[in-house]
Amino acid sequence: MDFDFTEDQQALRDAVQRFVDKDYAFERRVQIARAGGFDRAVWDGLAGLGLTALAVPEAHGGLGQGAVEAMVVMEELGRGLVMEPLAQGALIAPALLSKAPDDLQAAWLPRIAGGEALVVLAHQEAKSRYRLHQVATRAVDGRLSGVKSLVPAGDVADAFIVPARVSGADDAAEGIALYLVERSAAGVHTRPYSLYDGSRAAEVHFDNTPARLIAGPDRGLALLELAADIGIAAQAAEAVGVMERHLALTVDYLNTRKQFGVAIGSFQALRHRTADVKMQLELARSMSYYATLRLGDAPAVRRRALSQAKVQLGQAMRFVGQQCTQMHGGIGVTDEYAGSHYFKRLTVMEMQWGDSMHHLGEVSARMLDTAGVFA
Amino acid sequence: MDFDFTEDQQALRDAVQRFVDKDYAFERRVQIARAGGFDRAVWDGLAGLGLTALAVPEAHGGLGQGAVEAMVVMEELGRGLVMEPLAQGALIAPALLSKAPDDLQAAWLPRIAGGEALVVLAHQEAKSRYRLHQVATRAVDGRLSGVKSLVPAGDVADAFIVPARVSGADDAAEGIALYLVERSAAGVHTRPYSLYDGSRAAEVHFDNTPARLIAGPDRGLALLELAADIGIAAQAAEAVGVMERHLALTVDYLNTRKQFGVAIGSFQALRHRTADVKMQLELARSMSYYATLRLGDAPAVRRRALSQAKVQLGQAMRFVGQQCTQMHGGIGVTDEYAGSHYFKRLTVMEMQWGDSMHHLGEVSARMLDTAGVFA
Amino acid sequence: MDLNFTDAELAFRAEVREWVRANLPADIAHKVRNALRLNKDDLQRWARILGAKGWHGWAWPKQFGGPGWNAVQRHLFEEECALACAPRVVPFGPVMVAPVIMAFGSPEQQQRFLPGIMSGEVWWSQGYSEPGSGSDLASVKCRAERKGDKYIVNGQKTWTTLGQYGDWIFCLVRTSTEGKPQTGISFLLIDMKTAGVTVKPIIMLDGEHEVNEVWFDNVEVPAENLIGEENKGWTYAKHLLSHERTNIADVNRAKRELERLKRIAKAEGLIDDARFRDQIALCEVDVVALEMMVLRVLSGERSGKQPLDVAGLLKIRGSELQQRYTELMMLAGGPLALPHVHEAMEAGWQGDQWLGGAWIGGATHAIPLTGNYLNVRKTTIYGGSNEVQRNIVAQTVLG
Amino acid sequence: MDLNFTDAELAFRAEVREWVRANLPADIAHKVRNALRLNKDDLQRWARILGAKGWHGWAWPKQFGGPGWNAVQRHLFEEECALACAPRVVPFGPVMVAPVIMAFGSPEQQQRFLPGIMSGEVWWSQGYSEPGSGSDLASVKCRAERKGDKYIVNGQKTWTTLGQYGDWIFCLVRTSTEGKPQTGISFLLIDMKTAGVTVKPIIMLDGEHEVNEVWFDNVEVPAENLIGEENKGWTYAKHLLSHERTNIADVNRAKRELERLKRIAKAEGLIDDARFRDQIALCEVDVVALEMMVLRVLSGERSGKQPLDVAGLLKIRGSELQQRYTELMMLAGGPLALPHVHEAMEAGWQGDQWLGGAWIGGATHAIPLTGNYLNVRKTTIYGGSNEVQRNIVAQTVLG
Repeated sequence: MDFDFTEDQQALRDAVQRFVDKDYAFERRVQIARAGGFDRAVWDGLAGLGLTALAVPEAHGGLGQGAVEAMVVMEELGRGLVMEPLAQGALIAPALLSKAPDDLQAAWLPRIAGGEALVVLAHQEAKSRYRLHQVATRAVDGRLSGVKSLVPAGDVADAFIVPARVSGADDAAEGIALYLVERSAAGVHTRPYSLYDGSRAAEVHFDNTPARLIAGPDRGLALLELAADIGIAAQAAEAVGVMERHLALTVDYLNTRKQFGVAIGSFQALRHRTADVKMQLELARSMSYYATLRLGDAPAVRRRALSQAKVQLGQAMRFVGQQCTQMHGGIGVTDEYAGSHYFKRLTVMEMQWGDSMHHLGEVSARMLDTAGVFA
Repeated sequence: MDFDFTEDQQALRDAVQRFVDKDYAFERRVQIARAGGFDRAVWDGLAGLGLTALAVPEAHGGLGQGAVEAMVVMEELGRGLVMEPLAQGALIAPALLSKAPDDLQAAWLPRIAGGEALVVLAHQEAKSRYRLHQVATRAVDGRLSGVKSLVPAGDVADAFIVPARVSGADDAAEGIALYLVERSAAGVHTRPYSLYDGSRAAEVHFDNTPARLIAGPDRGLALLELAADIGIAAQAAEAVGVMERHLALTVDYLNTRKQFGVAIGSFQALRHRTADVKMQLELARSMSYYATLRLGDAPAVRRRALSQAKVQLGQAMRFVGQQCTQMHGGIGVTDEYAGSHYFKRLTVMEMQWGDSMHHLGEVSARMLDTAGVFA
Repeated sequence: MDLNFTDAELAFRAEVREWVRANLPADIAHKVRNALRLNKDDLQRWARILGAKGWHGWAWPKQFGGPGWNAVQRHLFEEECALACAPRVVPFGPVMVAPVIMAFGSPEQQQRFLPGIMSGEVWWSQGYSEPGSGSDLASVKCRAERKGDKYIVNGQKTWTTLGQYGDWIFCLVRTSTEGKPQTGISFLLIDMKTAGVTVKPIIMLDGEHEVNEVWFDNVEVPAENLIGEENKGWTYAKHLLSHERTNIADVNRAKRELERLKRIAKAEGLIDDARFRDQIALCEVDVVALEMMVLRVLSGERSGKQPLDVAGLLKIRGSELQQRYTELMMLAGGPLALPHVHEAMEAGWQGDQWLGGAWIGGATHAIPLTGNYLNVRKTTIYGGSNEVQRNIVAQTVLG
Repeated sequence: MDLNFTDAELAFRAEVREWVRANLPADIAHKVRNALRLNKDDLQRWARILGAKGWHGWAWPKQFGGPGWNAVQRHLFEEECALACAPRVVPFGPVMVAPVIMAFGSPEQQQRFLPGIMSGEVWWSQGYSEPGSGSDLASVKCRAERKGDKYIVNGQKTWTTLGQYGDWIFCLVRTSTEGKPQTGISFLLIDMKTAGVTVKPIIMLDGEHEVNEVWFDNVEVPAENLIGEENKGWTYAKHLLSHERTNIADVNRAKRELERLKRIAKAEGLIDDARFRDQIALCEVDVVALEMMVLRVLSGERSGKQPLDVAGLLKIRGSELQQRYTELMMLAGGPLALPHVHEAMEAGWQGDQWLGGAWIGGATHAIPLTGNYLNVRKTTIYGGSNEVQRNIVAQTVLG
């Protein structure tokens, strides 16, 4: 039982922090958002730091780092509201592709590590909400047809990892396989848009599109669930960074802004609310650690832990975002002010990978007689 | 649409208030609670004010007053934490007995009006929680066998109104009839105890006990539901009185008690919490009016409204009780201080006639497409 | 005590309902029902329709050309408009400045300004807040110096809602720096087309242009545009603020929006999800309780017997309820509510640039949900933040 | 970073577990498991059993006869005791006064007092709070006047938990009225059998006698019982307060009680009721998050690398969580939890005066639920109210 960071991990944190401070200041982020929410130079910069290689096995030119390093990185990216989909391209994609046939691994993992290839998961569908097993996209003879929504950077990604159904009804737990599809393949159409947090996503349409099998229906859903859990853990860390900075902005504001002749940070009602925000932040950080440290466990333990984490994080994101916004008064709800973008990021994140209500249902369904971290 | 009280109603309120102030001061109440929670002299005093006659039809020697007058009375009894079961004996019993055969009406209603007879509903069973249709007590050839729990003043009441099953499984909606049973009847055994609010209740055991039919299985459950709704409305009004006084005690305390050299009522965190308590009180009062004014409506409308009221009241009772207690600090959790008894009364009330979760389920099940008072 | 409306009140309601349904343009109602973007034309068209009927100033007494309705009638009118999906009347003219002109304006000012407000022709804006003033409205810095028969105005106002469409603006200006901050404030009406008036947009967090900064650079205002006496403006402003809060609970809108929430939950297959349905049921209870509180206030206002001083409670509860149901709508929309497509907020948007329909999965209900959620964060901040409201409520309870 | 305990830690845990299970009397565990009334004998029996093993002062360093465990070991010991349903050790001796005596007492005092604390023979009480002091502990009024080799103590202490059993009491007393309130306070150990000491019960809202008033009427205390220097008592008290909060989150108990909540929900047929089950699930998440926060603190304490100053957060969260699960247990009990039968809180109560069994429907689990709920209202008030804790947290965040 040990929650200290190693010196290497601290150095990694410092490096990412420096990059974010220098190359992702708020004004720069505004430009990137206006230009569509994805910037290739930023991606190259992240790759230059070695972040795209982080989770790629050393055998394929990566750094073979673990979940704790990923957590450190995501916290810092969160602090800077970095929109480029690093968790997708550098954590989820390598984790899934490491389970692919050797030739696929050899073809893609080195390019992911080097930052040349951006591969993202394309799993959301119009009717699926947060149900991973709800898959209407069909695979027939290795060719896919269907529509995936909200695919991160979907119109600039080089390839997609696509859950598609080889058998069964749209909501059957069985019959889901994972495929790799190149964006340049026949029958792929994309249409980009921004999300409310400024990040870039796309509808991706497959029309009898040729695809390579990553994992058959015997383990497709299990891998998809693993991907979602990696996503939740990464997002938890990211959210901690977002919330920590949102609180810091708020503290600055409360100690600066004067009303009725005094700094509003002297009003006890706001002081107590600040304490409550700090509480949510520290609970969230605790659960971010928990999510990360449970990622390698057996699926039943892992899934329960990750849902517990998302419930706590979801509550924290909503409370911290709303209260930090409220404590700013009018300025907090303007586009011009950085704080509102932290709030929007938290708002969007709560609805990614399942909202608090969804995961409360998961926790409820997976509850044991015992309780606690080692239940 | 009119929420003013008439002069008569105001006079009634004043009379009850005077009685409570004079004959039910806190010290007196402590004595009554120590002596078991029911005082015959108090009951006679309430009868002397005409309160036991309030809801009895004029034809049977009563005052034939309506739900608004009952609300006014219950608010004032709540303010004084009166434990004697007036809602049971003077509101529910007359309402149910008015539906009984003529000879039963003639035998009991005048005595209820005059305060000579205390008749209470004995419906709670060990397995029923808040489900009115869960009735294990059986009626065979007009003789009852079974156990009822938590019967208000059950060992001093003169008679009981008892839901008993003539057919069907214990949880069947059909097959429930209402009977009148005298406490002196063969096979009746009672065992009294106090509830946590100091009031008196009892287990009541029926062993092949002779009973008179009030209403057959064609309308037994419907009448029981009506009784529960009368109980909820009366309790809502009572709770408003309890909460109003609990808030008043708290305001006194906050403005008197000094800490760090100033009255603690000057601390903004406590001021805002006081505002939140006031909010809950006024929402509760609004829903108390609503409950009372919907009592005469068709069952579907009435039941939905009363469940809505209980959800709001339940939340209010919990919040007001807990926060007023907290704001008092240590003194608030001592037996010696009146405030703790207001808290305990609120705690017990939330679990009578169905708690907030139970009634939220009812509201959810009865929800319409439209919303609001006139939905 | 009686929960039901009288026959006369019911007849009044039926008359209003019939008229609103016959006269509210369907295209405008469609936008309101689906929370799409309303433009100036939408708002002004409806204002003129109301004006032609004499109802744009529905709370006005007869002597100034209003219908002379009592509190209950006004509530019924507002409810019918809300449930029929009429836009909220832009309040700055008929609800905010008009009562001040009626109470404190000269007969000439009343004749000059009130008809244009009632008819819906003249669009008024509010010039109260200033940068840094927040809930401390008396800290007015915008100066007006008397020079002959004119005031020369210099300074800045902010958070001016829909000021980009404004013809006139009523302003609190500082005419004296002596004494307490409240004593040197005057109430001035300013033609926004005057030289030196500049309106600059403030873009809100939902990406919409709803509020503005208004700058005054040596703006010349005829002295006849001063309401009442110089340096007495704070008195008039307080009068206005008391009017501003009458309908602050906005419970009629809550009723309409709760219906919308249920429609969305149905479309998303959530209406039978016990967990989500419970949250709707809790809102349902909150709406009934709030409506009952509003009705108690109306009843007390009408009879004068039990006046209830609960404006602060209504503001707090109404705004928090609005935020909650808007949040639930967004959560119901789920992932489909996340894309931000500015033009999709326009009615009739066909989404032709999208693959497969006007919105992901054809779920057009999801289009405005996140934007709506972000937008209403302001409601616990403006009009006296909920923190200030709690201060006020605590004052009435604790002294 | 590693969530798992080391092999050495696991071995330590196993050793503790085996010992506790072998030595904790079953009758005592039964009472704790079912939240029944513990008497003096129960508490002192367990204290002596721990004392005989040298674990009654489980947090003591080796030099004073303790086991010298690190923060993680102490936590594991506390967890094993809690999960095995051992009573909480009465903290006033081993956890509160002992560290003060170790840090500031003379060698003579250490030799005189520490063995009796470790062995569990001598029962200590706390004399900090006074009537009216509340969270303002420095407002000490209880006087101690030096007369020769004695102090003469006059005044009153209150909220003295389990003081009715006390042999000794450690007190903050006022020895000077000069300067700031904090500077005239001394730390005095008083034999409660001394003439002039009177203990009066305070009955709490659950009807139980748990706390007391302690009165001092010209009580003669040998000067050798003064800890450290006269007028330096506040320094020692702060040291004590920092120790008091180590286990304040009480998360181990929360884990045990959540299991009890699930047992009760099962017995009441509520465990599969989605609405109630969701509330348990929310508690479940809260427990994990709180436990992780506690583990973070322990890890930081052990390594000294990332000390976390979150005592206030732990106190707030721990107490609110305790109130919530206790509330849920009461709600699960429902109507059956409402009767208040004082003698039913005794283990082995047969309920012979009842019809049909020991409790309504045989639901003996319901007996203590409302009493438990009422009892824990104190936890957000004592030990520095949660309002004071929020002040402290805000100070660290906002300055």
